[in-house]
Amino acid sequence: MENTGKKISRKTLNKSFHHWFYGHLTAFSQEHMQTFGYLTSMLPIVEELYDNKEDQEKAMKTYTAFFNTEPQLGSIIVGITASLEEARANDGHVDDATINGLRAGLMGPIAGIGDSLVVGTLIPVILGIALGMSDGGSPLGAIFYIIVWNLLGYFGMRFAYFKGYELGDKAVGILVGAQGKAIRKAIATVGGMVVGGVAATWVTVKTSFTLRNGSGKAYLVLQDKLDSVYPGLLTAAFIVLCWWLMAKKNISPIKVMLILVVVALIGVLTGFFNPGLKY
Amino acid sequence: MENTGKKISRKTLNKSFHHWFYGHLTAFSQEHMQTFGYLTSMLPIVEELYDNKEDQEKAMKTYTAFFNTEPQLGSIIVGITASLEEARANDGHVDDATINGLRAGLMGPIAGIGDSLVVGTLIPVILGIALGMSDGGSPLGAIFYIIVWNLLGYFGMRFAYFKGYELGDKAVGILVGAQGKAIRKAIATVGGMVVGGVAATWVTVKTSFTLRNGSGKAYLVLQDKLDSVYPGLLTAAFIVLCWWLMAKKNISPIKVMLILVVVALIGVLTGFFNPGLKY
Amino acid sequence: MENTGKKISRKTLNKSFHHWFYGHLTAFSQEHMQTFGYLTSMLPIVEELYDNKEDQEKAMKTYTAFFNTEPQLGSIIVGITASLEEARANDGHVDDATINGLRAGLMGPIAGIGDSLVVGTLIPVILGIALGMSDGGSPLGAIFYIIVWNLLGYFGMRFAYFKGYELGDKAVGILVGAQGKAIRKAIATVGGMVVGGVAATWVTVKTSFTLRNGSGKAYLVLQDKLDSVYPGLLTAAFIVLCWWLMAKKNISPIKVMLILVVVALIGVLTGFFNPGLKY
Amino acid sequence: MTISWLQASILGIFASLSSMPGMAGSTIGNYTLGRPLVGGLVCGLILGDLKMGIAAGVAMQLVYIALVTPGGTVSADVRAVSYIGIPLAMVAIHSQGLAATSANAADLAKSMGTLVGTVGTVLFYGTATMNLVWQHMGWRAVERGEFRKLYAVDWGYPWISHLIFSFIPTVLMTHFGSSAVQALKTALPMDGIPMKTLFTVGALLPCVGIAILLKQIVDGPVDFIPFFVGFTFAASLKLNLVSVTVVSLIFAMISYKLDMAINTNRQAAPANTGGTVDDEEDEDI
Amino acid sequence: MTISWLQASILGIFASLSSMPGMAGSTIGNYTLGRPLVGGLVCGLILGDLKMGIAAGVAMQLVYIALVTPGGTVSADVRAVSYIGIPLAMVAIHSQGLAATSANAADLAKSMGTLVGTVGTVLFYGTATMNLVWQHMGWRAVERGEFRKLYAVDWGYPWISHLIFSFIPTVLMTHFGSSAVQALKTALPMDGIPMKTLFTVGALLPCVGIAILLKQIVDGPVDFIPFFVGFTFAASLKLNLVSVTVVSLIFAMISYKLDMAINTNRQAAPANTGGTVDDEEDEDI
Amino acid sequence: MTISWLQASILGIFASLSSMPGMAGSTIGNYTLGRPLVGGLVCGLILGDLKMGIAAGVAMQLVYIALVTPGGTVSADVRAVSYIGIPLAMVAIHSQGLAATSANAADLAKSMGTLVGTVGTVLFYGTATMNLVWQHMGWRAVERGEFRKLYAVDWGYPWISHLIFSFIPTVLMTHFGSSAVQALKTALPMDGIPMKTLFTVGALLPCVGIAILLKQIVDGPVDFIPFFVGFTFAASLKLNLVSVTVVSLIFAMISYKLDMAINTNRQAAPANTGGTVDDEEDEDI
Ligand SMILES: OC[C@H]1O[C@H](O)[C@@H](O)[C@@H](O)[C@@H]1O
Ligand SMILES: OC[C@H]1O[C@H](O)[C@@H](O)[C@@H](O)[C@@H]1O
Ligand SMILES: OC[C@H]1O[C@H](O)[C@@H](O)[C@@H](O)[C@@H]1O
Repeated sequence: MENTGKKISRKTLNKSFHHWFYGHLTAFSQEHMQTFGYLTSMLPIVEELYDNKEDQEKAMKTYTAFFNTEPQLGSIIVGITASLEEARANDGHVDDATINGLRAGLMGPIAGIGDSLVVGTLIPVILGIALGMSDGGSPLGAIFYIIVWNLLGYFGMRFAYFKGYELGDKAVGILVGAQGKAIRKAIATVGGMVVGGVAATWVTVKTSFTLRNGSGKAYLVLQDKLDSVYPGLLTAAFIVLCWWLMAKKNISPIKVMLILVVVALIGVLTGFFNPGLKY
Repeated sequence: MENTGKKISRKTLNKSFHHWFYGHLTAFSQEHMQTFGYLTSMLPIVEELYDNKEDQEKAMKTYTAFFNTEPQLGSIIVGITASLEEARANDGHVDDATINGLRAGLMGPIAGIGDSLVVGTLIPVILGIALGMSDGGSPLGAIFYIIVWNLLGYFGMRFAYFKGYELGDKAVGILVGAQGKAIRKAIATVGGMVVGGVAATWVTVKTSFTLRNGSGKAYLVLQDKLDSVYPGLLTAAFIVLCWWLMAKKNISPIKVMLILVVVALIGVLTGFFNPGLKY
Repeated sequence: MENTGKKISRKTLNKSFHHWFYGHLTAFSQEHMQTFGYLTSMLPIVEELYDNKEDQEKAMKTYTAFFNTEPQLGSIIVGITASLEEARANDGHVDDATINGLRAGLMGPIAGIGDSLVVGTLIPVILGIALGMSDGGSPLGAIFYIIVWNLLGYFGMRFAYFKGYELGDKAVGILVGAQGKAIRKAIATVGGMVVGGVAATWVTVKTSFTLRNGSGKAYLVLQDKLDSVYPGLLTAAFIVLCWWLMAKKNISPIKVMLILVVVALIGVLTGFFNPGLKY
Repeated sequence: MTISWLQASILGIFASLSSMPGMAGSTIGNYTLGRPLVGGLVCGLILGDLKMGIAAGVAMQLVYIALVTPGGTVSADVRAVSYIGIPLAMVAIHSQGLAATSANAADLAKSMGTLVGTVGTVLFYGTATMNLVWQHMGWRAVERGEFRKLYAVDWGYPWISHLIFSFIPTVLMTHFGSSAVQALKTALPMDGIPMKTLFTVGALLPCVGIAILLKQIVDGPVDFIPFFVGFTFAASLKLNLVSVTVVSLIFAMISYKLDMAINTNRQAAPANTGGTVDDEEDEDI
Repeated sequence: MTISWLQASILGIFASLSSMPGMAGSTIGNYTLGRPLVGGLVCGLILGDLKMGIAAGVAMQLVYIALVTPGGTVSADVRAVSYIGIPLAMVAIHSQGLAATSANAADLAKSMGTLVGTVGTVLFYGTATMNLVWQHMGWRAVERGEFRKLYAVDWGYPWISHLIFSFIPTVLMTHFGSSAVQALKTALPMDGIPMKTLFTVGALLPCVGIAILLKQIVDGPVDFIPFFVGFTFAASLKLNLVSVTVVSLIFAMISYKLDMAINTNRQAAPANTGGTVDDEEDEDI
Repeated sequence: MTISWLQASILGIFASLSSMPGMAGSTIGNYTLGRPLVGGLVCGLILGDLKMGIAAGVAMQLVYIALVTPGGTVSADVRAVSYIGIPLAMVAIHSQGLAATSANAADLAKSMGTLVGTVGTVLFYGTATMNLVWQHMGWRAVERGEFRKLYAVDWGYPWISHLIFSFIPTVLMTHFGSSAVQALKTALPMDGIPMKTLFTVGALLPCVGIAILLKQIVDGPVDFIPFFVGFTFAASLKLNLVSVTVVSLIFAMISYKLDMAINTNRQAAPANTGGTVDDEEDEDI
């Protein structure tokens, strides 16, 4: 690897970004979630930076490690590695382990932030507004959502990618340095509160358990009692239960879901749950 | 206070629990709701832990602060302080302010939970079942209620008390650790906010002062004006007044109460206060 | 600014007070409610404290920021700044930002209290008594009101002003001490939040844009949609827009106002704005 | 059917045991004996007509099934409902010759319950107010270190309050019948000065309790801040106590981290005392 | 009864003094002369029928007794009520031969008051809008350091606004009677472009004032946070200003302790500058 | 209304594009085409009843509005909801003659959506599992340095997975399902155990999604605090999500400044480790 002042062309960066924009999840498996999306995204860059087949192979090997993050915000990671790869091509100071340490270190927090703030908040908010425009079967809302979200999504990802490329090493400083840690914790605070808000706003677990006297008047509506203790108590309890099963008892999400099916069935049979819907 | 590894005997704990079980509300007044119940409950413990009269007095002083919660569930708080008192007798790391901060911080939410779930839900449920057994004047329902509720009540409170004692032990570990002071301050924050909430929820001072025009329509309802400045203004003002009289003017609570009686009388005579009740 | 132990003379303070007493609202506009009253009130003080023209200009600049409060009770704020200005003339420890943070932090709550208690309660009470004296067209009531209210108003405001001046002195001690900077930042926090509250309470920008279906039923009320995104969105947006034009685009307030006039006209013509008033 | 002095006295004892602050502890007293269903059983046994007692108790229990008394706020007094209301209802039902379990009997019982239930709140406030006397004795005992006297204060003396506000009213009213209830209402009208003052004092007194608590928590003006923020959350935003506690946790967390930050710092600079943050300073703002 | 040009002119002067932003200061002007009760006295004296003036004033005062104008939000204009409404009411009562203190007279007065009260809000917005011109002159004076001109701006020039929006309308309307009021309403309909724009501008202008304040408080995006949190508390949670202030105190307390912690720290590590927290960094996030 | 082979095939293509791992990339695919609101528009266009499509989409969107799939954990499959559920719901609504925007139609749509949504998770796991085959081919290409083959692996071969797990099931179910739909209503009444359970599961499943999210954020009990404060703001105070976010910013700001203060401090006292604040401690409270 010679230090020849190589620079990735704008065209190639664009190509790399679009590969990521399109292909980050297309070949998803439970085993190697976004690895192939990452590989196809780095390929144009590696091909441009290294003429030598061997060097190419060495570079590509770096990106065969498991990768998964929230794809929208995650563009910044791809941008960062683009610039690190460029640096490696020039003087070789950056090595394999550094790049992968970085990827591994970033993909977790960025998945947490992205899933909470992009998929868990931004999209529901836009959808919420759009739903308000769909009264009487109007297509306005859907069109609004398609336009607004895709503009935000495309240009947001683009911005993140190129910001990552620009900042490169510096981005790492910001994201994982001393200040970075403080920023991530600050963002995690927002994430935590917003996810709490999302849970209270969009998730609703209610019991239909009611005691009636002889003349049919309800003298105990359990749901009201529970809400008078803490509004949304049942919802919060079920979420914490699921968290506990998965985080503390190491039960897989699939099994937790099956448990919920059983809980639902028992609840329905005992009259604890009753969606009360009609055709 | 010497560090002699003192431990409250099972017998004394039992005594303390039964004092609470029986006497939590017997000497109730609007001013010091459950304080005397608490004092009699802590007395056996304090007597066992401290031989020295002076130490006993110091310990008992802690429990002279206002206390009120839902008594059933509240047993857990008494249990916790039992174990904190034990820790204080041993090494003196736990102090007055911490114990009272904890009591203040816990009494609010536990009253909220207990009133809703024990008194507002559990009892009506058992009563509801019992009512169903009382058809045609059968004594079965009443007997059922007496047995089921008292078993649940007695053993539930017992369980809560001893659970609290256990938890207190763990709490002590945290409270006296390296971060102890920081945690104690954190507890004081919770205590302060909860007492504020308690004041706004349980205490209601309202004026009935109203100005009416010739045709009897009220054109100035003072209470509404005050609430538009700050909701609960009068309540907050009276509490701060009492605090100021006692803390800054060194007036004893008894005298403050007498002052309030005079204030009430004058207020009633001038039409400032009027509970507006009817038989 | 030299440290010469300057002190505002009693005569000048009196002058300053009377300027405020008379002129707080005379030049009122929707844009700069009481700012000019404040400026004329501070002018005698600034002229006495600083001989140097430059220093005068620097000092006066502080009071060009938007100001509005309930004028009677608000005298206290003017008194406080009088004494802060004095302190600034002496050692320069008090700065611009602190004075404005304080003014911003105080004007909100004092407006709330004053509007409710002075204008909403005290005046109606005196008026109520006066009305009772006006039976059969008697001038007694009106004369009673004129005398009582003006005495209360004049001496009350005077008291508030000089009380503020006194308090300010104490405040200065705190503001310039070792913890001064931390306190000033704390005041800025209050100031920021109160200004937010003031904006949401006093400023209301609403759109009347509505889409109706054939039968005249509104199926899209834009204002409701915007509020469901974030209550007060339009108000906040206009404020941020004005801030951006002035702070980032360096457009003078006058031009911003002209822009708003144009915006209003276009808005009215297009049906975006409609105050919807009637005689 | 008439109620003898003996029967009336037994009812009076049950009234003392079952009231809110009653002499049997809330579990056995207020929450068991105080419930009209149980009161019906007891009254039925005392007056010798179990079936009618139960039936009247059931009718009244339905009205008060969800009775909660948060913070000592008593909207209806169960001692009066169960041990004045039920007996009087039984007498009335009997004298009108209604069937014990008929709907008419139930309605009569319910209206009697409501009548005495509100009258009873006077008894509640009376008891609680008189207890102040014993509490006063208690404080002096605490001051002097005579702790054993606390047992008398908590378990003994309040019987005197109940003699006056539970036993005697119950005995008189059940023995002399509903005319006695009426007499009480005329003697102590709710819109008279004494009753108005009693209830106003009842509303003001909790301020003292809270203030005593504040005295322990508040040192300087800054310590009032959490109190007022909590007050605002509950009073202006109508947050309940559990929600207030949840919100307070984030401030507790911040306080903890802050103090840890200051701590470490102090350890790092033990010699540097001028201008450092310490607790005294915190509280002097 | 007719109103001469002289009488009308005196009424016009009182209208100028008593309006919201009036020329007599709010204590003497708006809150004294502006109250219909006082207006009745004044009008009675001017028109020579004290009793009728007071009676009409009393009637109108009852309607507007709790008038508050928070943040310059004027729902009814007292200059119009007191110095156009009362005189016109007196003329009408007189011409209909009603007794001064009769109920019919009072009703007539009230309806006249309501009519001109809302018309008057136009006068309020007119005055306030025209004052922008003098304020503009004021800002130029401030820029040039000609501070003495501020007195003219605050005390003198606004008379011109009042000449146009208080004096002339009052003179014309009281002299020519209620037909003139009607004429104004037809000339400037509330649903016409000019009035709509005037009121819309009135609603938009406070944004500039707040924005100027923000300019002084806000340096970077982070400084917007307290502003928006305060905004949210007031707009979404409907907290009033006092409550917002109370809640803000806990954040102020945290801010204070935080800065003290950072401070001490900085003193403890004076040499260690690389990577330490300092204000610049705080604000650059 | 029936669904032709052609219509069914177009639906199948959209199902392939919009599923989680879908062929249109997550921005355009899963997050746009996969949302039931957009699915409603598309199905409405394909089946020629735009209004009914949108109405059904809106009803289903409300159920799945907070759908997050962290780490590929899919609690409900949008391809099935949007491109099997909506078409079948439309057929059912049509055949029962319900008005497109009626409440009954919406409930019917929801039941159809929940039914296929949970069943559809099977399709997701099928697709992802089959992709292992192509990935296996990919690894061999990498080993051999034939990097260009990666494009086929990432962009091409997965179509085969979708042919089997998205296209074919969609085509078959929408084409043949229409006749079966009729039977559904009778076979599975809304007040029967299966439907009730299904809907209850639908309400419970989002808890899993949120919990998975929490697992990423929460390490110790203290990390639950922001979550519960946010929950309280939304549940007790009815703050909407934007307002919750605004309020959370001030806590984020405090957290940032706090961590920076702690940081600096740690640098200032590198040797002093006993009793210093560090993250481990923070999280162990
Ligand atoms: O609200 C807490 C608590 O307050 C008082 O002590 C009594 O009214 C109890 O019944 C109640 O449970
Ligand atoms: O609300 C504060 C203040 O705002 C404006 O200055 C006027 O409307 C005053 O009457 C009011 O007191
Ligand atoms: O959690 C990170 C990430 O994991 C997988 O890649 C998918 O489920 C994405 O939707 C998600 O954003």
